[in-house]
Amino acid sequence: MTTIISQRDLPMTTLEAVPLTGPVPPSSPAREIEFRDAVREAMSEEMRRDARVFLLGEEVAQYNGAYKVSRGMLEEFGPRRIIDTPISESGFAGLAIGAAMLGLRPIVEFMSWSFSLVAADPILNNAPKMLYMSGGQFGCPIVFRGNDGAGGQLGSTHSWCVEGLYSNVPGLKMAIPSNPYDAKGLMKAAIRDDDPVFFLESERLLAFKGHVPETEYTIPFGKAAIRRVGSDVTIVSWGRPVHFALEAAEALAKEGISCEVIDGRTIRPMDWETVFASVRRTNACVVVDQSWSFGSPGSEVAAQVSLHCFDDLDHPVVRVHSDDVPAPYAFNLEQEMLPNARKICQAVRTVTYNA
Amino acid sequence: MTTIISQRDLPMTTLEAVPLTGPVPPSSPAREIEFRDAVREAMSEEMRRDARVFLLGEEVAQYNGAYKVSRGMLEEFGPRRIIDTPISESGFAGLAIGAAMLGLRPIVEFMSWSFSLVAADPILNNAPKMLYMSGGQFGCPIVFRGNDGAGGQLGSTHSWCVEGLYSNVPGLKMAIPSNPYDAKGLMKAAIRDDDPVFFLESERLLAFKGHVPETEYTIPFGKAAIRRVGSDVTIVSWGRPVHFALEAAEALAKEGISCEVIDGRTIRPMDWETVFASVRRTNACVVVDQSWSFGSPGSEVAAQVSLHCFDDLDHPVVRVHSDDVPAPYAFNLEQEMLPNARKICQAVRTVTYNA
Amino acid sequence: MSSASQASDLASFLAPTARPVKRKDIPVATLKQWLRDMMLIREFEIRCMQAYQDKKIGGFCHVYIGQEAVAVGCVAAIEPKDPLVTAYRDHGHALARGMAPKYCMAEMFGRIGGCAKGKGGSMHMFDRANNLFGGHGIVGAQTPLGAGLAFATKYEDEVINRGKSNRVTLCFLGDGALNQGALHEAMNLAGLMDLPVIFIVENNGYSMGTAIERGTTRADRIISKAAGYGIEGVEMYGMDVVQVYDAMKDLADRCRATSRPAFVDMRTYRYKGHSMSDPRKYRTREEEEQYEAHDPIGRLEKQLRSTNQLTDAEFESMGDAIREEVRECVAWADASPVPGIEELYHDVYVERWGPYTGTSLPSMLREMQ
Amino acid sequence: MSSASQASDLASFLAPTARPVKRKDIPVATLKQWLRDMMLIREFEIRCMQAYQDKKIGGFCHVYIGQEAVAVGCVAAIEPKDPLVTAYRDHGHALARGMAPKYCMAEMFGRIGGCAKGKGGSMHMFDRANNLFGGHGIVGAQTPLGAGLAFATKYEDEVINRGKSNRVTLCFLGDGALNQGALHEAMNLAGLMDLPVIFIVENNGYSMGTAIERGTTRADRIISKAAGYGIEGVEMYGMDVVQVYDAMKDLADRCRATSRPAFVDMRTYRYKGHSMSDPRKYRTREEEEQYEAHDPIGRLEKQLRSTNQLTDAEFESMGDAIREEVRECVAWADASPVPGIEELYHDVYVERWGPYTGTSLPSMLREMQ
Ligand SMILES: Cc1ncc(C[n+]2csc(CCOP(=O)(O)OP(=O)(O)O)c2C)c(N)n1
Ligand SMILES: Cc1ncc(C[n+]2csc(CCOP(=O)(O)OP(=O)(O)O)c2C)c(N)n1
Ligand SMILES: [Mg+2]
Ligand SMILES: [Mg+2]
Repeated sequence: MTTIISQRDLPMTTLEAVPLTGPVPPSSPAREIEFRDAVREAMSEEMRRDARVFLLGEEVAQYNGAYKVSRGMLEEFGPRRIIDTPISESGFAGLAIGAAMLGLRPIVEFMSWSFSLVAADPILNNAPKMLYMSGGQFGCPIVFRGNDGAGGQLGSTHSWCVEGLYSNVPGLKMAIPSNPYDAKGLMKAAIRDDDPVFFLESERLLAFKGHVPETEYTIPFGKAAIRRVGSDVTIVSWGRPVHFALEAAEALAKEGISCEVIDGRTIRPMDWETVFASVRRTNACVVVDQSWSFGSPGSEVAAQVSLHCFDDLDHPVVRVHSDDVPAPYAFNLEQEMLPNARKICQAVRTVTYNA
Repeated sequence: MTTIISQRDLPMTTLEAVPLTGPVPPSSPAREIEFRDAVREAMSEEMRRDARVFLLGEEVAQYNGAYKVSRGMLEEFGPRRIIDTPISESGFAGLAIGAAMLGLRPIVEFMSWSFSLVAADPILNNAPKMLYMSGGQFGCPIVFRGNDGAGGQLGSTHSWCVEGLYSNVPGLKMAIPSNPYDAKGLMKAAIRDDDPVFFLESERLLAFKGHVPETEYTIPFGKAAIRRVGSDVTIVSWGRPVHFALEAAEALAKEGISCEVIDGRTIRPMDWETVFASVRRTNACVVVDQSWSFGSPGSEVAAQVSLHCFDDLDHPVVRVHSDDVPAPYAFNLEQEMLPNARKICQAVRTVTYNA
Repeated sequence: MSSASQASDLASFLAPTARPVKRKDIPVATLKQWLRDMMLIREFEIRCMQAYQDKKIGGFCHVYIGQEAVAVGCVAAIEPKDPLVTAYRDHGHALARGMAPKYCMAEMFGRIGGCAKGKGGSMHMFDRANNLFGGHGIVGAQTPLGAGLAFATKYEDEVINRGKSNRVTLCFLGDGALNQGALHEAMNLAGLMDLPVIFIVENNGYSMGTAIERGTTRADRIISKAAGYGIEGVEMYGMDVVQVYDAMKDLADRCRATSRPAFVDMRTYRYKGHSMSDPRKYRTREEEEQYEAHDPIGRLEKQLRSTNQLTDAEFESMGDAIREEVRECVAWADASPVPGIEELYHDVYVERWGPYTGTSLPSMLREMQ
Repeated sequence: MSSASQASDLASFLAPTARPVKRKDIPVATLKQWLRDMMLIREFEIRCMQAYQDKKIGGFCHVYIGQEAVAVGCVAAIEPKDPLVTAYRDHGHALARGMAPKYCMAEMFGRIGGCAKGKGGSMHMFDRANNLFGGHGIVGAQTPLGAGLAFATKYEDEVINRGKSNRVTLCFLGDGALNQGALHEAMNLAGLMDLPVIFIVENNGYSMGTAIERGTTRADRIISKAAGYGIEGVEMYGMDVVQVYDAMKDLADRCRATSRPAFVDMRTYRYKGHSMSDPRKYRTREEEEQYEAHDPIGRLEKQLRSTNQLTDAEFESMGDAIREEVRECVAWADASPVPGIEELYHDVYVERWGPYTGTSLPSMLREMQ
């Protein structure tokens, strides 16, 4: 039982990537790519850069991913780094966390974030708290990713917006990208991040195409993007509903209402400065958040804007959420439950009534 | 394969209690009782009334409960109704949900709500959604209960305020009582409720004594209590921090600031009417919520008050939460992290600056 | 079971125990009813697949084709009062349990006539009248529920009715669910508490694209997992409804009498993909054909015909009647209206105190305007 | 194992296999070191209990008294580079692994000198320098982590360093954790992926007040659970450090060489209550006394003395030195300052971009004033 030295004198996990040698893949000429391809590119590039990065999850290897996000990765990286798991979310999430503690940088795919509920303890009680509980000794550089929110009529068990639950927890970071460009840049940043990142993709966006440059880039966490500049109201959103907000803004422009649309991109951290600065100009705010309303990221934005822009608001902040009911299967009910452009228009009209 | 009839023509689970015969226990003469005794009285009375009610959880029977809430119940009700379980939260929560679907009315004790994370799927994906997914056929009359929030230096894994996560979910109800009287009345209402109820007790309050009448009563969900009448500011809280709010109100009274203190009692449903009516009189609001701030019940109250009392507020709503960090073990850090009277005073002074 | 090794081990995979079939004395009428039941399920799902292509059915749709003998044989082995719960591949169980096919179809069409008014969908079939406690979408989630149903039957008898428990619960799961912790907690609880529940693993060799031995240890003998909980395990041949019935009847009777759990490794095969979007690249057409030769419907049909208990004409008219019935049920489903928007807010809570309207936009805006 | 049945079955519970002890040729100095190590752990925890009564230690505190041979013997059987992870009853493992007792004590005192600056407490001991990947407070939570540590050692060797894996991971758990699904998922993964991890169940017969057979099926033979995952199970007598070392050395060497998991049913006993507040009403004093007769410290002491390898004087001075060391470590811990309030906001995130201040009151109010 020889004591070595105080563990606290040791540095944190080395931050440098472990370089790999190997062929550089040919760069793709077509640069309008799908969201799923953008996520894959980010993962693949980082895996080429850093041997510590690997991907595991159900059907990610031989099946090419249930949603084809990891298509072809097994071929390039082999079965030691693209790893099929049994249906054991709690087990493989915990396994990945253990591996991260030892210095690897796992990417864990949840086929759907809805299935992460069975892994709530490792992802919430271990990953985001390991650094703190160990007094800074063991970090947990890990990315959890997968489909979040309604797919299309998947019913109540399969349509979770887990941001409504998980964003409450300090120690984790959370990104909810709305387009391929962001998906790639944020995913690369997530993989390089030394903290656990929850990366929420919408199944409804996976086939959405957008420009992604060939040159390498990352997008820092906590920097929102202004998707549309406007003067009458600030619409704050992230992920899939950003598209509904833009659709609404387009429609409202015809009524003479000028909307500024902010895409939060990451909600932990949230870019409060950009949000507040916009509201201070527009004097009105609508929040669009696909999760249930009670105690959600949307409540947080409404509460913070109400606090920090108190003297600037001409009207209280109004929120558009999924209705406060379990997700129904029937097409018409699901459509009615989710945020959409119609509801956003209605909310904007309410807050700009006197504008 | 004979089709019987459309299941939808059948009535819901019968709502009537199944009466039991047996001796009526002698009524206790001392009516200042501890919080834990109040919870036990409620459970025992309901178990005498309704044979369908039973209690299960770790150490609830032979050990009399890790926190002695169920002391003596094994003796009275026997091992068929007071049931010790292995350390299998996911398993026994799911088992109880199955039993509720068949018509029983289980009370599930989580020794700590912190341990409910391993059971997140059954308690969030099954219990609150069964009625909806089955189109009204199978309800889930069940009570989940246990210690919530910081005990005393239990560290990060054992100090969850699960309301920060779970209150987001429709289909469940949630009570967070602050005193023995409420604990008893709300627990009896919870057991009689046909929906899943999350009942959050604070270990720090278990020994707290208060008046509980001998005569039977229940407290409906969704009715807040005004604990102190005041005119300068409305402090909204629930559970343990209500006591800090009252302490702060007492101190502030000496500075000439008059605080109204509202105890929400249940946060799903929340008694918005009482909250809004109070804020409309005081024109200022402070929310005190022990959970982490981001996307919490506290954000919801702040957002809703900001929305519904927009023209009444002289100052933005300010919130007091646990700090946005994992719960530390060290005594001084834990004290600093949690809401307390000092922080509430500071918040009240901020919002009543011009009052 | 990689496709190669599985194909070569076909016989041993499907017929794990060489136990002699002891054929209960089953009336011909019953055998014909089982044939009809299996044919109905198959026809029903063939039309589901079409309706899915036609976009009448949305979401995920997992068909049971190839496994029909399991649901039909197991349900025949129990009584209507016995609770049954299963996973998301649940049309077969719903129909075998007695749900009217039109309610089942309308549910998939997302119509008000569905068994859950269109709120549950393909993966979540519930039928209170027939003691079907749901199809469940989360892999493994139904296994503690199954233990709980058995617990409740026992509790009702012992605490409320003071009688001897005489219900047995069937809890179906896929082989993929073997790897979920929930099952293991459920088995331990069932073993400890002497719960009369039978965990029936419909071992079709794959969970999505993962052959069982790629995801599950001791794939050659999964009953070894039950042994760790002191639970009796039985391997069964799931492609013959009579054998399923025989073996399950024994087991169910035993569990009912002893109030002990059991575990079944029910060897079967799904002929189609995991769901509608699965191209089945993880196995060969050759492998599929070998299993198709074990087809439970063809098997029983052949048996009945070869013993002259079923004539060509009879079989043909049986098929015609079933096709007609399913056609009608599709028409009925299609004619059923979509649920009214107010249904969105019903069944969130038991409405003893009036309807629930939620806390989000509709009610918020309504108030404000 | 109700207290009655356990007491009578004592011999068979503790010595499950009658395998002959084959005593590796262990130098006397090593034996003495092990004796010292066990004595240090015991003395350390006796002082912890006092400090807890004095309210110097808060929260939960679970002492390891009676089980010392397990941690000391197991750690002796592996190399410093091998990862180790355990549950919340972790002081013994931390000290055996090489953590300076003063850091361990200061952690429990909630002081900045603690191994985690006072942020983790008794249940969460981490020691990077000594490859201790934590005590973990959630029952069973450390078991997938243990599989992950083994996965990482293997991955590092196979993918990054292209060498042969030569680390083995020890993952300790209590018998109560046998009933958590996480363990079963972890065992299946370890079995599937050939992970060099040894799950060591410190089977002390109780989880809190629940005797093992009241919570766990096949309590008489828990290695049957590992068999369901194709994992070798070994039963060991955990009250003799030499036997623990012997058996564990063999097993660890084998796992290291084969990169296969293993499972140990390590029979032991905790002399004290589950935590500081447990009156142990669920067992008899008589039962406790029988186990105390197996005391691992007394046993080794007696052995060394009876062979004249330890003199009275030597033993006394050993005890004195240890008592002095622990006294000093208590004094050191008590002299260590409480963490500064700024520590509350450190280590929430890796601070490459400066400190984190959170989103709640302090920063909110700071801004506003
Ligand atoms: C917890 C969880 N993880 C993942 C999924 C996604 N998923 C649905 S079905 C399935 C495969 C299940 O296979 P098996 O249990 O063998 O059933 P089968 O499809 O063969 O009937 C998976 C991975 C899920 N529904 N739940
Ligand atoms: C998931 C979970 N449930 C419950 C608890 C509370 N708890 C802490 S220790 C313990 C008993 C564990 O017994 P065992 O695993 O045998 O370990 P031992 O105390 O004997 O070392 C329980 C129930 C917990 N920490 N985590
Ligand atoms: Mg399968
Ligand atoms: Mg134990």
